[in-house]
Amino acid sequence: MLAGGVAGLLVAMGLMIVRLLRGPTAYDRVLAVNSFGTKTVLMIALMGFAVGRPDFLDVAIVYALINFISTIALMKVFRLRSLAEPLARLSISREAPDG
Amino acid sequence: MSPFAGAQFASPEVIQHAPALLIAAPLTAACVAALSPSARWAWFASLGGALVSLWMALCLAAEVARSGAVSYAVGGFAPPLGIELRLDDLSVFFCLLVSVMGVATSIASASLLRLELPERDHSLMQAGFMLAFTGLLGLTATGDAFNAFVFLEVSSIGTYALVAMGASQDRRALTAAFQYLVMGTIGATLFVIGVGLLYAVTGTLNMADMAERLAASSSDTAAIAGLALITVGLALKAAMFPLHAWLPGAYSAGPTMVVAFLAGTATKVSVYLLIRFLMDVAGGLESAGEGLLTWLIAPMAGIAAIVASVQAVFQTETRRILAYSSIAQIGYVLLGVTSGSVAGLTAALFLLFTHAMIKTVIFLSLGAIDHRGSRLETLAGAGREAPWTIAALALAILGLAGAPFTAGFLAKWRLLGALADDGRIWAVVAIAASSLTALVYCGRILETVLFRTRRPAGATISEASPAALAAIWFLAASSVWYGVDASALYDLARQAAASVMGASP
Amino acid sequence: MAEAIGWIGAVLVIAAVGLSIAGAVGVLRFPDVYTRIHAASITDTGAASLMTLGLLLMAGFSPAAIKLCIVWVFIMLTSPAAAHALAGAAFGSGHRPVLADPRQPSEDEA
Amino acid sequence: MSLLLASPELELVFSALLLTLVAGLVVALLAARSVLTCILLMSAFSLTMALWLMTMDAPDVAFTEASVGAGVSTMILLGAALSSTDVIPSLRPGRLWFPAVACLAAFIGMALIVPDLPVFGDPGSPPSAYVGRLYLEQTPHDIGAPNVVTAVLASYRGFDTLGETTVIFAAGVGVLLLLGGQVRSPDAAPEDVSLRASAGSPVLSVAARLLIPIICLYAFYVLAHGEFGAGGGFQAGVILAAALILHALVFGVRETMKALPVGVVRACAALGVLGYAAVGFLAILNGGRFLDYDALLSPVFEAGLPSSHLAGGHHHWGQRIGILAIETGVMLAVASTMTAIFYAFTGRVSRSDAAGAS
Amino acid sequence: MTLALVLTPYVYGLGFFMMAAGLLIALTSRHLIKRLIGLGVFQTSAGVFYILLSKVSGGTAAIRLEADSPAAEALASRLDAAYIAAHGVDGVVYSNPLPHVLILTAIVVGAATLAVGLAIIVRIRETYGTVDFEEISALEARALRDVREDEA
Repeated sequence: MLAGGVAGLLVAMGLMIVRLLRGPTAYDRVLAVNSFGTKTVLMIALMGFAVGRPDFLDVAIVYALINFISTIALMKVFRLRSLAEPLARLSISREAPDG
Repeated sequence: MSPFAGAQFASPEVIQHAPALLIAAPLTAACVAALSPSARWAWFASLGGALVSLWMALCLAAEVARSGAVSYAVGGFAPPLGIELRLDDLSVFFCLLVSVMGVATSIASASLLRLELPERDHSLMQAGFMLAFTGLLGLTATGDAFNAFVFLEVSSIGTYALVAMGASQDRRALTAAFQYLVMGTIGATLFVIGVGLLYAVTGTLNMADMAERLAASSSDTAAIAGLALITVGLALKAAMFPLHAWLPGAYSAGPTMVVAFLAGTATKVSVYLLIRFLMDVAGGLESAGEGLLTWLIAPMAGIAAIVASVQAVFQTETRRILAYSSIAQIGYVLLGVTSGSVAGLTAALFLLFTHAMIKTVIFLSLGAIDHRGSRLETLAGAGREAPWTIAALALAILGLAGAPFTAGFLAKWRLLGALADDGRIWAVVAIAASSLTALVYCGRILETVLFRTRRPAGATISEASPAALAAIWFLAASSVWYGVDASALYDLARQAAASVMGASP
Repeated sequence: MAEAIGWIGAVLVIAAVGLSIAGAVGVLRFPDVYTRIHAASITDTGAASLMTLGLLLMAGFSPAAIKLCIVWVFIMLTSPAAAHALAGAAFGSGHRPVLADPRQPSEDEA
Repeated sequence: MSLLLASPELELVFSALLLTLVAGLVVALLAARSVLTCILLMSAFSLTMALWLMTMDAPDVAFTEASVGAGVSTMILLGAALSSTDVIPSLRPGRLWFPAVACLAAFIGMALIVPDLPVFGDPGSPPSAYVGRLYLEQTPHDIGAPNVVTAVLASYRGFDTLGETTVIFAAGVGVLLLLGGQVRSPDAAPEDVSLRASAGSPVLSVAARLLIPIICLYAFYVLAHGEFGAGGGFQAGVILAAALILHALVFGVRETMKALPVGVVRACAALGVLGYAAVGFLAILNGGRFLDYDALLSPVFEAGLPSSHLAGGHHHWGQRIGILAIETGVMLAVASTMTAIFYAFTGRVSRSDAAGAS
Repeated sequence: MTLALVLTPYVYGLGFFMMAAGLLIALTSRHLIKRLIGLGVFQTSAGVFYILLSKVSGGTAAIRLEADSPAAEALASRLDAAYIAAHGVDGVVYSNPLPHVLILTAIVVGAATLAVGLAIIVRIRETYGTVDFEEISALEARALRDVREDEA
């Protein structure tokens, strides 16, 4: 039963990779990796129970954090072309249009 | 009888922990060097680390001479559970080689760094140098296959960045360092996959345990594949002939201190690992060990001796000539190793040690006389401005060419003798031809340095600093001494060869 | 009784996986970035909530249950924030959402 | 409950499926034409590899692969990719021919030895039946820590881990040598080229301000929990570094450098490795071998401590304290080295970008 | 057991394929960063090979469980008693922990190599202005030719 769930999540992750490869704009790719990461977190939680070792959830917590941090870094790279400057002043204005 | 028999260098408690202190001392020195605010303190730390490890190496040499192989279970757990530091005659031979070259380089390092790099980088350069030194010492001492991979990486990751720091003098250091990184990492990863295959067959990582279980193991193909991968990986690290492309660039563009230390030790320790795995660990698998040695390494070593020497003749930059000569010398050593006789291996180890001394003297003196420009012409008539340094350089170049009354001559003479006795005439011919071409480029260097006068403008040359001179002359004098009376070093080499060859009759 | 709770948990988990697959299909089929971000983040947080509830029923009172709640809190905190930042960045760099305007072809065909 | 469990065969099938997904990502990587797509694929590759490691019963390795692979490696890859061109020029087919044949020959050569390798999941294979089993049986008596992987990592093969921490420290020294020149002190940090910022969106800074303390606390939990569940010094160090990187990403590298200047970070890296070696030296001074944690506490002191319930009352306090001490040293070394590397990349790139932009 | 016999060549084959692919990218890619990524894949595939050796069918993670805990009983229920007696420790079958320890080291070594390699690439980009391998070798060849010309 849980194994069926794990197989379903695997399919969803495969679809995310298709979006990652096909994504026309860079933000589609960042979205694909972010969603891929969140689905991985769910997969870990589900697999922990399917394998009978529920104490694997520590790994799931780390996934959620790393996924968030790498999504912000990827987005900064595409948007501001630099990792160093503060994001708090993310500009909504329309200068610097780029892919 | 080893020259260290009966020598006593430290109290029994210290000797008991010598294997661990041998590696922990330079590691601590590296951390202290990184923490030290000024370049001077970093130099003192690296000098202290190098001297302590030389002291420990001497203690271990005495201990091994007295009571055979020393085994030290780190963490208090005996193998196969814990990691074992195992030093027999062969390991102690290479331990001494690495620590002697380390002390010499460390003594000369302060002035060499001052000539080439800004003040703020000195403490990190000393830390990187000490980490590479720790890695190489760890490689010679460890008795655990995976631990050897870890120390291989410790020694090489530090050196990639150190070689790249030569960019302040010559921008090609960056591309050379990148090539060195890619090739070195592929070599180390092939080595770890080979160890994985041996682990799959034997189930253990301790080399002595692995040797026993290999002898009894049924599945040979995986073990032979593992040994083959280890051989290719270490051949990449030792710059054996077809896989040597990274060495000339790294040796010609890196900072002098790093290149002098690398030329003396890095490729030599890889040769040690090759001997350890193919003769000691693969002892059981007669076919595999012998097969790889005779059909893979020997022909490549023969080609290396000739082709590398010929390429050295056509180079215009001083350090590139010496880099190709190093590749040829590795070819000679491997011809001796694969000769299959104790005399051959002894001559190879003797040649290895003398070559390490000679190359370190040459690179240290080239760097210490503070000449800008890498081309040979910029050294014309350096003998007048820096008589003492150039005298040592001349002595070493003579040794490199194998002129009589130098250790180089004695080493080649005995190697040719051993190979002739084993009936390997093609190897004798290869070495002889290669030595003749060596006369050509050594003669060219000597002629430029001593007799020629016209030098392109702006190539100023100054005498080396006292500390650098002391280190250079210590090594040059000992290389001459071993030319005259080679008994001490030769006995040490014979003990080392006997301990390995004895293991597999 | 415990068996029944276990089964309800399993059903919730299967529902969560179904929602996740629906979201994935949505991300593939939708015309432009903003609708895809919408599809992805809604279904991710929804599937996470359903999955956590289902597994909680199966885990009962154990350290694993506490960890499950921590995972749920983190996903609730990070996923919407990341989606918001992504949409802001996409908008800031000049991507216009595809409004229901027949004249403007959807991004995929352009 | 057992009805829902996956059968052992199903687990093997799942791990094979996930490995296929990983291999698929490698094929996509072969064909990728833009560096940023490569980095994204590398991030997905690390995540899927970590998932595969979970199905192979290796939670500690999955932990490290996810945090190091998907976390820190992606950061520094992005830092370097920012300064270089994005398009990957394709190789003229003429030059691709020889390496491709060589790699194919290597693949076929390796495939030939597969029949000689132990069967997948075979409990009687030499590795699993010999030393692996010894570790599982000896750990309660020698060390008493439930997590056998941490026991082997920190105590049985503690020398390997010392070498590993030295490798990370060597990488930190190398990167600081190559790129560290300019980021000497906070005021020398790159002046921020900020766009004409209208009302910036506070969502991310609020989320970050909420998350960073939790992540730091979680890092210390992973450090302390290393003996009982998945976790340990490396993972904790990387998570701590990830928290600092998050702070740098959201509030700017200059703010983080004010909190943790490069000099302090570099000193902490050296102190971490020194701490690890100091535990080894302390063991020697107490009469044991290098890194022998049983010798850390004098027997009189240890007798007074309560006995640990798990290992049948046998006193393991020397091992426990030794493992915790070296894991703290490893965490300090790894966290500060990763932070120093992140400073070196971001501090450097924005300067050349600024130079490029003006 | 037939499942294991089918899976064994397939799984090892995937591991060796990743090694060959990683090596191919590391040796042939013209973009220096992609070379390093190929190198990273090659190092990770060495880890895949080790972990493939460690898996014991029906085994669980090497974190010792109390023999009577509910998790241990649930795990034991799906295996027959003889298998557990032969290959289990205190009533629970575990996978081999040693390769996990080794691969923790290999992953950290891979990250360290990547960091140093990327630092060198940033410096190369600043001195040569490009990260394309063939452009760099062309630049160096031309520099060598200039030196020879002004010497003649």
